[in-house]
Amino acid sequence: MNASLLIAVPLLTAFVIPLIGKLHKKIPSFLVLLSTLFNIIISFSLYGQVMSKPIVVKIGNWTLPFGINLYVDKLALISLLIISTITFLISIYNIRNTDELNEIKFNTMFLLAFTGINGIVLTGDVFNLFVFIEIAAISTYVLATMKRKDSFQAAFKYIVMGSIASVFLLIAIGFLYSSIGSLNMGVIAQNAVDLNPSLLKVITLLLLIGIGMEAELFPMNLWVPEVYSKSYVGVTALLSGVLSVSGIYAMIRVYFTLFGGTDIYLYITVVGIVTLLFGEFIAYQQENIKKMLAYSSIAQMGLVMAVISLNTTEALQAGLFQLLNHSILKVMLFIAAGFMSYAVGSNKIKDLAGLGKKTPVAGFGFTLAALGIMGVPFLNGFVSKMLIIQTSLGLGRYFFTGLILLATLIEIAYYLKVIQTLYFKENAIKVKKIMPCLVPIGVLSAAILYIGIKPQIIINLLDQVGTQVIDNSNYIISILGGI
Amino acid sequence: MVLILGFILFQAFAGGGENTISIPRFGEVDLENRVSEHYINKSVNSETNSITFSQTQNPESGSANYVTSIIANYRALDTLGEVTVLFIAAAGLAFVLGGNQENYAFEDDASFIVKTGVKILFPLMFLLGIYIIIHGHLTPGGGFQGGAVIATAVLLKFLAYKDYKLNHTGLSLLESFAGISFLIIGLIGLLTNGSFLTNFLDNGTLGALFSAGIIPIIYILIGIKVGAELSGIIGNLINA
Amino acid sequence: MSLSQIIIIPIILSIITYLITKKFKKAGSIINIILSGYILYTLINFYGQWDILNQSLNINILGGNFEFILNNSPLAWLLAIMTASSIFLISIFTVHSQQEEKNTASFHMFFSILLGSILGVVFAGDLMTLFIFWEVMTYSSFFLISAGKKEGAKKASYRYLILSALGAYLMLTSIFIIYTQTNSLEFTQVAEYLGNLPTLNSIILIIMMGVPFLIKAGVFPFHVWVNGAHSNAPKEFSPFLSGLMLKIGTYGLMLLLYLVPLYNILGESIKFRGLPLFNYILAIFGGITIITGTIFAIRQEDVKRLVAFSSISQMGYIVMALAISTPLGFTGGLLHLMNHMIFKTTIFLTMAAVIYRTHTTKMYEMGGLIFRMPVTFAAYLTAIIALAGIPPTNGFISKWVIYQALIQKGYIFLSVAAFFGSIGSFMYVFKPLSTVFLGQLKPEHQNIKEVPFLMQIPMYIMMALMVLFGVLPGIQMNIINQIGESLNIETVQSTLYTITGAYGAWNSLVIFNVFIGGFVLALVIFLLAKKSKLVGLMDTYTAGEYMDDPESYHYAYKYYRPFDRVFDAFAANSLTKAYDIMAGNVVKLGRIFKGSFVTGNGQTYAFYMILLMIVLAFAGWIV
Amino acid sequence: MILTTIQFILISFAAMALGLLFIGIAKKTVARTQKRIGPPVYQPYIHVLKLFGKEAITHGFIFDFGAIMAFGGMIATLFFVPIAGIQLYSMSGTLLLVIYLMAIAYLGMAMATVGSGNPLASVGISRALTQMLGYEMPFIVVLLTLIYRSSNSSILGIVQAQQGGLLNWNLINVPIGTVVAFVALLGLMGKKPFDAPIAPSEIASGPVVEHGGKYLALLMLQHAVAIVVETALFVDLFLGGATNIFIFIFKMLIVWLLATLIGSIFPRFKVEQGVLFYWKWPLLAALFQAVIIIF
Amino acid sequence: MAFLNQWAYLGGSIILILIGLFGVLTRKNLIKIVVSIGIMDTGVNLLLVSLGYINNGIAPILTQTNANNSLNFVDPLPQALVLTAIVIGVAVLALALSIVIKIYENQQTLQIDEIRGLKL
Repeated sequence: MNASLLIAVPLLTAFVIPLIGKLHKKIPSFLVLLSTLFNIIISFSLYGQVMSKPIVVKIGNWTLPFGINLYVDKLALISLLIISTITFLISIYNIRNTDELNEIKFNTMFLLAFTGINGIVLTGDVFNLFVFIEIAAISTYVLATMKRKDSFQAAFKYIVMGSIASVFLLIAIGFLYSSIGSLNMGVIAQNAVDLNPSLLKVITLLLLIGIGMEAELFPMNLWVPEVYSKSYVGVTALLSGVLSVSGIYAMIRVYFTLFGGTDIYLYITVVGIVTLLFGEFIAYQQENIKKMLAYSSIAQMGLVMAVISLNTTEALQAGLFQLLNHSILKVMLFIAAGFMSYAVGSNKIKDLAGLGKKTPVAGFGFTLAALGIMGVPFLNGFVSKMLIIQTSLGLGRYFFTGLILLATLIEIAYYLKVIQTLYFKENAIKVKKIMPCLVPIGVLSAAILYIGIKPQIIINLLDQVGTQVIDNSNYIISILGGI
Repeated sequence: MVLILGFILFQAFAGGGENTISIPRFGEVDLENRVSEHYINKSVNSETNSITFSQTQNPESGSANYVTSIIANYRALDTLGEVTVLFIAAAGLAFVLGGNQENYAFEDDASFIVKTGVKILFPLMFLLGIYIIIHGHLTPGGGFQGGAVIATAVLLKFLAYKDYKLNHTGLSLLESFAGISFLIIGLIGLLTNGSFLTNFLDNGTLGALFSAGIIPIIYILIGIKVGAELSGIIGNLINA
Repeated sequence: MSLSQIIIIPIILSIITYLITKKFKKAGSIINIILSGYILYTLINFYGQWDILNQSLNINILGGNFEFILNNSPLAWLLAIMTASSIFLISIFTVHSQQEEKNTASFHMFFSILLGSILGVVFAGDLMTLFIFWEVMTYSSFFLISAGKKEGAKKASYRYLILSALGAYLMLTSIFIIYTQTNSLEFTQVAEYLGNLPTLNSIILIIMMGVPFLIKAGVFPFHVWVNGAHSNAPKEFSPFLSGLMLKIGTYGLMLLLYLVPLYNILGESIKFRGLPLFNYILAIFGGITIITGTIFAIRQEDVKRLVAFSSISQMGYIVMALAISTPLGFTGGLLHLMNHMIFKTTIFLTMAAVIYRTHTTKMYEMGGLIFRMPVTFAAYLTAIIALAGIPPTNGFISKWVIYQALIQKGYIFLSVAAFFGSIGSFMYVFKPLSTVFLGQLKPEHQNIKEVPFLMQIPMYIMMALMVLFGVLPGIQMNIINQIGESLNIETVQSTLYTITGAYGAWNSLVIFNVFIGGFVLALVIFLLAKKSKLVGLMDTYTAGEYMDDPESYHYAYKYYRPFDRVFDAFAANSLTKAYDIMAGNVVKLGRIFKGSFVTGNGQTYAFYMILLMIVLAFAGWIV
Repeated sequence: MILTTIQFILISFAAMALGLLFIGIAKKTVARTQKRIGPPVYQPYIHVLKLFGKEAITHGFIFDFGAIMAFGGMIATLFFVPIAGIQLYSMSGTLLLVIYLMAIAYLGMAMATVGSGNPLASVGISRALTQMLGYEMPFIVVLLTLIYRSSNSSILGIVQAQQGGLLNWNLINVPIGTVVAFVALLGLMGKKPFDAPIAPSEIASGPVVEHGGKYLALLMLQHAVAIVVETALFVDLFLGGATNIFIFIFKMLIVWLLATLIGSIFPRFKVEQGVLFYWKWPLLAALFQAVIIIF
Repeated sequence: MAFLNQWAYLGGSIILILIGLFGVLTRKNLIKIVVSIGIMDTGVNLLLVSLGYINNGIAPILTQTNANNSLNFVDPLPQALVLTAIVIGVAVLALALSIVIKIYENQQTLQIDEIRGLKL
């Protein structure tokens, strides 16, 4: 199958929805479901091919590096799989729970955001990357306002920051083009080493700001808590579990592929660690569960970036594993939490008391995911934590490790509070009767346990990914042919 | 603060030592080491050869307007994305403003002169827009510009009549239709030449109206889409 | 069954237990009884097959270069037996006592997980296995503790888990530091590696590894979680928590002290009276633990808190004895470890029985229960005699050996601490005896009955064990000597009923005879005298006053007020405060972050974006 | 076997007799110091016999059990304290044992009294235990010092270590320890100023408030034996014991009289005062002594 | 003059960006913030175009008059990019404006510091 379908089909569906969406109330949701499913299938069909050598898809059949190309290597494939699977699950959740929203508009936007995210992962062209980032961003701007009421203020902040970021991104792209004379990532990667250092630094910083927006790095992530807490659960899950994945992917592409030879990783390490501590410390004293989760996911992003920026194969492996776990666990947490807070009609943690018994499925899901994040053995979080610590200690980064462990300790602290509230406290808030969101939670729990007990496959896969990503000559060669 | 930032940005232009690539001085760009040279010579896939207006047969991406050839053909995916963005904007705007009570339209109609002027101007501008769209591959302009002109014409209507309404459902159907057909063209390219958004039609003579393969079609679609979306946006902003 | 099976089966079975128990309340207890009984049986078959029984359990984890390595050593076997047996007894106890509980199902599930994980911990053949099962154990016990009814349960378990996690991470760090050097985590290789390191580094590594064990054992700086957890845990879990969980901590300590022979590693470091300073400090910590535990235990009004603090002080003995790491110290520590498990489990069980009937843990709300619950009383009496270290029960023997060890080396402070603890134990064990079982019976307890027979069975067994080991300590000495051999420590010579200490030998048979003799003599004299007539408890000397309500006539509240007055200042500022302050600082820091960055103003956010770029740019020029 | 039993019984009765005699002597002495005539020396025997004759009341089985346990435990203790070198049961390492065996007696007494359900008794017991924690600390430190010194934890061994003249007595070699031990002995025997537990005027002589008839008799006998045990212990440990029974008893008597006299002239400590007193000077002194001996 | 000639466009465009940024950071009126964003976009577009300029080059369109590819055309690619960029900018602006309208409806003011949820 052709990788370009991964963009074309969701887009087509998105255009179709307004046409036939009026026919029946649930059609839009099901269309979303179908197209995401389709994406999963395509991605899997690409698997064997990618494992042998990266796929390069020329758009418009122009010889590279003149036309735009899509590029699917192992990293991209993994990200695609994560993205489409998670989105699929979220959309399953949406089928039942979007009643208070405008179905057609919501699903269109949802799907467009999905398209944009896929594009971010797929594209092999800097300006095209910018375009897709904008698609994702703008559609999420709209999604952020889905809950009406207060969400507008949050969305406005998001827009302001986002447009500044995109301006920076554009400047960087302009500089790149005018200095190197091409927009193709391969060519840029080839010549980036020879860039005049001050220019290189400016460009990398601009890109850090521009893409850090998506990757939720501090302080570009200050919009996150408000948007997350004010917007609809499905959207939050999408932002936290999927958009962030693409953000990290873009970061990796830019900093490992484009500027692979250069030495700019210290920036990201520092930013990542700051993000981590920032997130954990604030999350520790949140009473609003959604905000808590938001800050926690900020922290996770920081952790991932910090680990990845250690710039070794193992580091990439560990970081990506953490990313995978993060997207699984966070989505589960957001779905469960959103479900419960919808059931009691409040976001306050103390109002969720005793829900572990009243809404067993959601309670179980939340607990399992929280335990996973805490790193309980035989759950997936444990493995990635092991890998991270092993890597950072192996590189002799003792202080770094200490900070990470401190952060994890705080994390454990505040998740425990919630779990205790869920199971061992009581209060008299009456619970709405709603159908439990069984499927997503079931699938995700299965994933958590499976990865936790048999992480073998994933670890090997990520190992290959790491080796492939770590030197960008692979990329250059596969784009421009042997040099 | 901002000035410091500016200082940093200017660092980018600091000429580096030799054998380091840096931004060329203004106006001294050398197309030799840029991809656009190939666009100009239309020698991306084929060999470099001299191209002359209205003589060269079937050049690659046969539009006389290089920008158009780039937008609608070499980098069609960008354009697709761009159209999508616009679509999102229109739909999103309609959604965001949806269901608000206040009406920002004027209290009463404009003066007689304006109305008459609009009566005359509207069709002309509409026509001009269509012209720009259709000649996108020959003359400056194209789908976006033409669409914008059309939207302006619609805006004139709004200026003139206080209770002028657009048929938003129709517009959105139009948008969707245009978008879908754009994609379908791309997919046809995928099916015929095995690559998304391929120019699968004959390019004809450089400079002829009916030439340049799918470029005019795409541009017309874009024109429709942009016109519909922009006017939709205007309509929504004025009175949703 | 193989080693790996007895570890995995309970963990797998737990889910089934949960589901079934949701339906039938009693099922969980029965399943656990059968399971632990069968495991007990299997373990008994493992006796003697040391080091033959090495297995590895291939749950691939941590990048395939890891597998669980399990190994059967006498020490592990002993602790496994203790675990299985106490779970067996407690499960028998729960058949009735869990009836009116709400979350019985989860209780049994986690109990069975706990069984598996503890077996995993003790049979672990390398650090990673140890660590993983350690974590499982921590979390499952966390859930068990916080299932307690009281409000304090949440806070207690919270504190417990945070401390444990802290320890776990220290351990993890050291594990990986070691792992990156030696690509194996087998105890022997680790010991070898640590031996070759410079002393300081190895000490640091060992401390990092040891902290979690100290935390679990509730030793001095980390004892803050113990009382809360024990007193607030479900009444059936407290016995296990105190009887075994604490011992698992000491098991880890033993690994460090003997299997990774700290003694050799620190051979050339600073010594205090022939003992490496490190060990001595550890022993000092043990001493402090004893004293603190005792003083706080005497103060308590809540019976479970009281026993919890007494557990703390008893753990102090064990750690102290082990830290001295002479043959006598080792033996004494292990003996006390076993005995403490026995009598502390009994005490908590009896208390659980009392709570089961009276539904209160405040001592001044009970009284005179001896006439209503005689069996419970008898069990409690035996247990406290053992705890206070009075012959002819097992408690005295272990203490005697520990004293021998102390005197032999002449550690004055430690001895003072030890004796303070043992004499203080008279005070605090007598308090429940007199206020719960003796004294005036409360009107509302007029018509309560003895606990059902199933709940008495464990008490009977425990009583029998206490007297048996009191008379024939050789049974325990046998396995202890095997452990000593396996850890190549020279063993203390002993027969079935004698133990030879440093100065003088112990002969429990003689003592038993004499004791019986004296008792018989007294009995004879008593019986020869004139028969006495029975009167009620209210019919006593009141200096001419008329007393009609038992409430005001029961001396229970603030039993040792004069003594407590001495230590009020000491008790006022306990270590717990310090930990709470630490937690508070985290919140403060969070507030600072939030206040300075999350202003809610979009422009400020944008400002920070620009700021970041500028800062990084200048950092780039500077660096 | 039979022989052993007979010896057992004889020794115990001898000890009771001796103890009662000591009590009588003490009463006489105190009376004399207070310018009274005082009861005849044989008064305690009469008391005991009379009490056995009287009818008593009981408060349930724990009341009986406690009394028996108290007496039996004290008898058992007796057999591990060599009196004039006579020790029926040969066993090393008895010193620590004795301390704990005495505890049995006290525990029994405590149970009996608290079992009576009289708050005064409970108060007495709580005081007694509190005070116990007071005096045992210095006492035991001294004992440890002795054990460490004569590297033998059996009383006989310590006695043998002191044979051969006055200069080998621990009285000379461990002077501070001796003094401390004596002060501790006062508390051990419940003499003033450490008799808060049985303060007759405050709590109606606390523990024994409910006891009458044979119970009181048993407790008196227990007290008598306890006196013998404690004084004998002191003699053994510090005054070098004796081979001759009479010399031994003489030494015991001296110790006993000394204690009595001191007791008869001091007012009573409050409980925590007593405890703090013990932990202040005696404990420090004992530790000091121990440091001297060990290093 | 040469200096001006060289820096007018690049410098000017960057200064334009900075002005927009300054506006975004300091203005208290939502509409003004949106306008400043617009200014930033314009600046960037100008920058891009000017990066593609060639001295006395001609517009990249083949016509009857200049009908050969060997002529000195300016770089067409940046112009294409700018076209895209403009459209995206327009989209964002429109969206931002609509949100501002909604905020105004809910709060009846445009001043940031009077709006709950924008300034805490």
